[in-house]
Amino acid sequence: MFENATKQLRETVEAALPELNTVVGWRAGYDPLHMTPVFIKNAGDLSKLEWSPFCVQNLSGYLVKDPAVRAQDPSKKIGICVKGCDSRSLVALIQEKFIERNQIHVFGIPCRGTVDWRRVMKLGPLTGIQSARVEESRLVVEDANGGHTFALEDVLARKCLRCAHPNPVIHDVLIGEPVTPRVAVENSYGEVERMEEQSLEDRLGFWKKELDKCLRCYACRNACPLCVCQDRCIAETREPRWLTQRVGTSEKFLFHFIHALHLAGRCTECGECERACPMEIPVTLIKEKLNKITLELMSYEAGMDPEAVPPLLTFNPGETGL
Amino acid sequence: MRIGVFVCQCGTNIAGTVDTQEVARRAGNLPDVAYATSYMYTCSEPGQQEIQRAIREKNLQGVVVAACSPRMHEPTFRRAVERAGLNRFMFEMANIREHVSWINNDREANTRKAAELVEMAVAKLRFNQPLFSSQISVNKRVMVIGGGVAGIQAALDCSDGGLDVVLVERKSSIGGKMAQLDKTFPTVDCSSCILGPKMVDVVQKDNITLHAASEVESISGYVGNFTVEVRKKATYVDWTACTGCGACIEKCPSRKVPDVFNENLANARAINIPFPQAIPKKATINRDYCLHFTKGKCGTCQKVCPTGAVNYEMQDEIVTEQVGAIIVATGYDLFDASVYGEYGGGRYADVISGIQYERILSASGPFGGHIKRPSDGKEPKDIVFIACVGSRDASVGRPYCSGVCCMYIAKQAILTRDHLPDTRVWVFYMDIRAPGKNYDEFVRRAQEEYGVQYIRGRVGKVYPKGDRMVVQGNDTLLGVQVEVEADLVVLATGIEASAGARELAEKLRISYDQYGFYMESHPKLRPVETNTAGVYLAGVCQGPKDIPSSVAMGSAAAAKVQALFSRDTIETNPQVALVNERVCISCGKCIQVCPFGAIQWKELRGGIRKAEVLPSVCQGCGLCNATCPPKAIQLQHATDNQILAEVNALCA
Amino acid sequence: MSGSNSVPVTEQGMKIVGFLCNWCSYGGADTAGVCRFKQPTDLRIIRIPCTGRMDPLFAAKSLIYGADGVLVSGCHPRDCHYAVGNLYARRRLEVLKHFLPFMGIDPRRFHYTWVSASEGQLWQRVVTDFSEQIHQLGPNPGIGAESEIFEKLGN
Amino acid sequence: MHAHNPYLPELATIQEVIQETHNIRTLRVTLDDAEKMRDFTFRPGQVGQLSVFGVGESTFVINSPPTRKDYLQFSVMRVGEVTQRIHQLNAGDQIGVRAPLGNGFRYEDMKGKDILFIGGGIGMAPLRTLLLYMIDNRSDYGDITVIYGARSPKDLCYLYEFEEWRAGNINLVLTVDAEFPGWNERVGFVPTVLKEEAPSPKNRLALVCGPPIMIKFVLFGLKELDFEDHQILSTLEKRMKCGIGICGRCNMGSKYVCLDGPVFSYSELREMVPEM
Amino acid sequence: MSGKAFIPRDSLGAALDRLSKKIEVWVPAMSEEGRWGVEFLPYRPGMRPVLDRQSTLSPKRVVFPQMETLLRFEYIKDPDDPAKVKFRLDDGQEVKPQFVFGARPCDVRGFFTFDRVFTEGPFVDGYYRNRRASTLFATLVCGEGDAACFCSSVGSGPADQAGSDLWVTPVDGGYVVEALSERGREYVALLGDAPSELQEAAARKVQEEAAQQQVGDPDLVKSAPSFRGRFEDLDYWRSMVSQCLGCGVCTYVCPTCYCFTITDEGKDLKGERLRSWDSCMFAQYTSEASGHNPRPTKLERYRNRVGHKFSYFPEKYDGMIACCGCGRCIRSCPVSIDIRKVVQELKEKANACA
Repeated sequence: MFENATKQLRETVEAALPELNTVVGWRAGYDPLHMTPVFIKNAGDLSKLEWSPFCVQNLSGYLVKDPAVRAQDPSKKIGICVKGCDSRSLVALIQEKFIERNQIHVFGIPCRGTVDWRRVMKLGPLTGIQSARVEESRLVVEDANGGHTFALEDVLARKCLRCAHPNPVIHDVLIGEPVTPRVAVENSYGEVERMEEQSLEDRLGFWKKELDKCLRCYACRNACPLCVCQDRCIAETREPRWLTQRVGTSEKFLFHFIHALHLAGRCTECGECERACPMEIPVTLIKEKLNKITLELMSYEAGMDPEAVPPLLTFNPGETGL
Repeated sequence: MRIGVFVCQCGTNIAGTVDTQEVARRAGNLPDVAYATSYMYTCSEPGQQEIQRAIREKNLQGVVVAACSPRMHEPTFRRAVERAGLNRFMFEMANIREHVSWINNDREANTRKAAELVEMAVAKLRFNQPLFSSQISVNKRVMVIGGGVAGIQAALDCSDGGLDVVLVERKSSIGGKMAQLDKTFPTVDCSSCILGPKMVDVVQKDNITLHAASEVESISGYVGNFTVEVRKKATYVDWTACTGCGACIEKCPSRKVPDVFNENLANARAINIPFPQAIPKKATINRDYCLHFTKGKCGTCQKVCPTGAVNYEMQDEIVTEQVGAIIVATGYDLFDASVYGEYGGGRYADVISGIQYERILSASGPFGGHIKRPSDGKEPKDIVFIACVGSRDASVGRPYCSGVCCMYIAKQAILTRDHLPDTRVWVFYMDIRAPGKNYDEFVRRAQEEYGVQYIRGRVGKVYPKGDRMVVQGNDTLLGVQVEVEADLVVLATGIEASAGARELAEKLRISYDQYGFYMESHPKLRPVETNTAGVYLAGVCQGPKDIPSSVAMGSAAAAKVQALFSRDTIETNPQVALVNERVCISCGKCIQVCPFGAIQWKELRGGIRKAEVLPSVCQGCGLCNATCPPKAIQLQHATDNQILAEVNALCA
Repeated sequence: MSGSNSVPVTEQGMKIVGFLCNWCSYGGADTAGVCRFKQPTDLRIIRIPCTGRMDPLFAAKSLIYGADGVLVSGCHPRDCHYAVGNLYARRRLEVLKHFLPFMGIDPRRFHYTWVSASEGQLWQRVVTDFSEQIHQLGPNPGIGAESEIFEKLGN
Repeated sequence: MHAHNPYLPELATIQEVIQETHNIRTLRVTLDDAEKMRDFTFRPGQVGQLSVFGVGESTFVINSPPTRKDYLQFSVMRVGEVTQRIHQLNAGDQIGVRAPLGNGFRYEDMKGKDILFIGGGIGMAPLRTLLLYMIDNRSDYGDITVIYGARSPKDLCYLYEFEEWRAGNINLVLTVDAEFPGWNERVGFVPTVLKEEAPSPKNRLALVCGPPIMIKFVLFGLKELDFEDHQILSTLEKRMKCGIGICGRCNMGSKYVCLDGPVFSYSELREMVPEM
Repeated sequence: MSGKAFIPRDSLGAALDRLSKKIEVWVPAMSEEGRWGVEFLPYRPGMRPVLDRQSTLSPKRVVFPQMETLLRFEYIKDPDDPAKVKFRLDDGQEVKPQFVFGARPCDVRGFFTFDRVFTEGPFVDGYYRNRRASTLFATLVCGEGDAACFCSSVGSGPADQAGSDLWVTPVDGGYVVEALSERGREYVALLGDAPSELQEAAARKVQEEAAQQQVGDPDLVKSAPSFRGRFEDLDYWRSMVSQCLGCGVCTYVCPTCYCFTITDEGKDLKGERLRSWDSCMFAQYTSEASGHNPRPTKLERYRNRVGHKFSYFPEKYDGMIACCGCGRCIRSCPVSIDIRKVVQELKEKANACA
């Protein structure tokens, strides 16, 4: 079912390509379960472009992170393919003036969910994967031992199972029909709520165990489209020196506090931090909690309105609820 | 670094409950501490000399004094270490008196706490850097915003001191509220007689530039170097040509224009000079009523003007003024009495406000100084004054006392009895506030000499009965209900912040209180300064006050400006934010949050821009520092590393 | 405090870090001192120019590294020496307060409040109440300095 | 492990601190272990890692010559955290030293040759070592010309030694970027002064050290004067940690500046990957 | 002692229990139930080793921990004069014997890169050398290669015994263990009884099959010499690594990446000098105090990483490649960058240009 979508994406991009300098999209990766970002510069590259539930990466970061994708020809725009969640990162970046809306051309793709390859492998076992495709609500993988079928619900990424915004919030062109959201935002924090029901000690134990695995490889940070400090991140600097090189749980806690609090009121829950983590630490959950807080305290949802001011960069003198 | 620690005994103030010897001993065990001692009175002259001797003999590079609050003696010790050759920022204080010895008697716990506070101070000091002030040049022109009596006084004082002054007035004439007054308390001298000469002085001074009918559009820059854009509103009369002859006014066919100066008790013309003593005495067209503008068919004034000054095509003009300091004297507005529906203000013609009565009393007022009531022009036989209308009443959001009403009621009552000795006067009041020189005597005169009836109590209701008004209230002293029939009711409306005060405050980046009055730097010790360097306050814009206080404040603000301008340069406070351009990610969040507009973009080569702090504007709050994600902007002397050092000294 | 002191924490009192703005609350604490209003001895005050300077991470760092409590105090809203610093701080600190328990840190160990320079008595109450609360909670169990794997390697 | 642990610094004591310029200080240190101090041998151009315990280590060239063994000298420019702390140290304070590290100049091969030193700013430090060594063995070398430049006279190091250098039969050419009251030497950028001096490349080695921009133009100048690549030597600077060719960061291709350098000939540099 | 043992599958736990009483044992185990990833963890009774897939993290940290203390320092103050301070340094290291059970040939091969750098001079890193010398490897004959594996491309293979002390061959019903070194031999008997001939034969068959396997394109190594020619071809590097996020996953999971940093941590009068993993993919790694960075962006950094592994290292160490073909960098990369492709296309592009 995604052959058609890919075809439509290629055609749409092709039509817009003369006006664009580069289009950031996805192409096949090293095996059928993996896609990798691709930067389409001319029509000859179009055949690489793909769309499928394996297109997991949020590409918006490439527009702002050094060396950022920029139009060499100022009269042209940068094209970018986004899923619903990805588009919210774009909105946040526009809001913070890292991107100008009129300098990008957004190919929006309504999305029914992306596949978490680790969940597939866990259900496996799979060896020598030859093909993988999503058919309706099933994932079909062929490997050396033949075909395997998985229920899509069992292999979707965690963030997709609680997706409230499957349709791009901003787009210049929409590829495919809008999708009905799985849940409303208010109801998308089930996992956070389950954590909240635990005792303080259990939560501490949970995070100590999880965060202790952190390698501080900074994949979560670098994969985050809104972690705009990049090489200047205070997790690594000595001026100022927030963290040491100690491999201690406290250090890891503080690193994730820094990461999360810098995203408070900004995170769009694209889940890239969690997906990038080689140790499978549920780091997006931390930001989900912060988003739940800003939603409850300030009725703010990040990445929805390009004109809005992130809640921690402003104040309301009269607010007494706080 | 070689650090010296001096633990003050403060006589027994500290040593009484803290083992200062032990604190000093433990300090000696801290890294970089090369000298530690305890001293009887460190702030005394010999104490300071001891510090200076140690700096020289022990070759100290930083000093910690553990003593009283830094809010008390930090400047003292900074000067002391500076005299011994250290930079004054290579100094830290640990507060072991107010925060330790005075709040608990447990000697052991206190000693431990003091030692830890010293450890924190030492830890911070290890990250201190010498900081240096820089000099910025001062443009010795001053702008006064508001041409009421406070602004006029400030302008004249500055002018007398030889400064160039730019006076900006929103209305077409200066004079402010005082110009509308008939007489002033407690001397009962003629308001325009004492104010008029000052107004005339303003135009006669060569070094005062007056922009009337003008408003401040925008303000940028910082102390010593402000750039102010002033919007000169279109008056449709070329004031350089207008002689103020009044020919146009006489001939203007639009005659039903509310006379604002007379508080709408009379009519004016669409082209008008607000009052005979107006400065500048120039005509202004009111577009809302001028037939040329409303109907597009009159041109009388243009025809009759002997100097051809009328120009219907006139546009607003923006004038840019460069000044080094700004005095804000924007005055006040009066409370809208109609908020109290039960008093009937605004509903009944014979229920009027104090300022309206002031115009009625005035010889140049709508009735030529004859006391008549607005409804039918009859002389009132009974007049009731109601005090505290929009003052001392939290239910209308005005819990404060307006300070002048008791006095102007007394004045108006006295004047009433002077004009109409047979007229009876009642005053409903809550308390009499008359704390000024000769004020209480004045109120007593009203009561005792002039027979004014003071009734202590709130008025519940005012309603018409025939052609008179009935005032129903309590006499709380007698504990009885009172009803007074009156021909005229005067509501002593209180003072409120000027409309537009908040908007101007945002432009000036000064703060205001919940009522919109501007905030002074310190309510006792810095009453005319604001927290924005180079911006001063005068008059009622800061809070209710009477004429002498306003005038005094105008002079005080002028004196502050003179002091500021007495030097060619200003020394900046080095405890400001500083951007490390290599780390700045150009996100602009610091610019977004800075309450003072002290951060701006700096364009570098290649279209790159970085945040840049204007050290003379920065007030050192550190909000930018807390906001900056990569911590590229650091508040000097309270950097992340310095605060972290203190935190780490405690928890790590 | 490590090194010089070897008495167990409980006997030494609690480690409470205070972040006080220079203009209001530090002054308030001074006023309380001048008035000799008796207070517990657990609090160690760090003077900051304004609560606007207060990066919530300072509080987070303190608690993660074993502070038993963190108390932030500034000027009352609308009374900020810098006009609005505390209004930003209010949002940031409130978010932190809600966030801490999610990570397993007791939110009762963190408190922020507003005390003016004249409110010595209020300050006394704030310090007394908060210190009492921390004593009731006992020492902060903390996060633990080293990971298990690291310990295995014999460092 | 003590005996051979290359990460373990020797403790040394600062004997003297000289404030050279507003941001450069020279430390003269002696190793606390008298025997090690006596046996300490090194080559001009070799470096040492100075430790401020609790802050870290940083690399500096040993700029006293092996012929003068009363102390080891390091000139330290204040640029980062470690150098900031080193600047706070005083005579009598202890410091850690790991030295000698790196390759140094092959002065044996320079015997009988004319030498041209070209130094800019703090870049004079590594050259000073070799210069003093040559002064101490003056008869082994031919003409020695030193072109030393700085932004202003206040930025020149070793002012107090210039007389000694000149007395050692050194042709010392001093220059500053712009006119300065009381300055009687040359004015102009180092590459310009080089052009004016125009030393002959015949049987001569040029040793260049200074800021990258100066090196770049000096190289052009030397090529114009027909110096060949192998006649030009320079020292490289990279961020270093271990100083012993293990931690990985100071590589240019397969060469490690800490181990294979810091001294490289221009012909060697051209062979290396261009990653300055 | 036959030097061989058979561990029945259901007795693996018991065998490891016996082993762990004598020596610290590390096994690949699930860090969290229900997840995919596996890492080497200190064995505790009851722990279930996961031997059916490659570990996310290689056993690198067993020998080269993410952080270790190089030395401890202390400021000794003169009690009579706080200005007088002396230092005390201590570089003592305590190393316990360790046994890694369930490594794979690629994991073990990774240490060969370390050995060249850390132990072959001119300076010898005693911390590494001591730990290396006291660590044994019981290595699995590898049968579960996936699309990211390429051990054959770097001269190794699923049955590469180099560097292992014991050889563990999974057969029906259990594991045949065989000593490859003298120190390995000491532990064989502890693990189980001698295998039957049938079991030995089965093991031989598995080993032979594994040895036949070609995992990855053998041309990879031959592409490496083209590196220098492509060094300044920035378009090439851009086209290959524009999608790189600049994180350090690839280097942290890599069994051969050995780069580290040294930092001092102190409190009061005591402190430590620490050595901890660093990554050439981080900007701070080469960033100088002046702010200058010779490798300012991910392009230069990724290029250096490829160069180091496939060009600089072989140039310095007799043609040896600093890559063990484990494929972890590909598998863990959040954007699935494939280093094989980057290296292979060096040559293709170079040829195309020539």
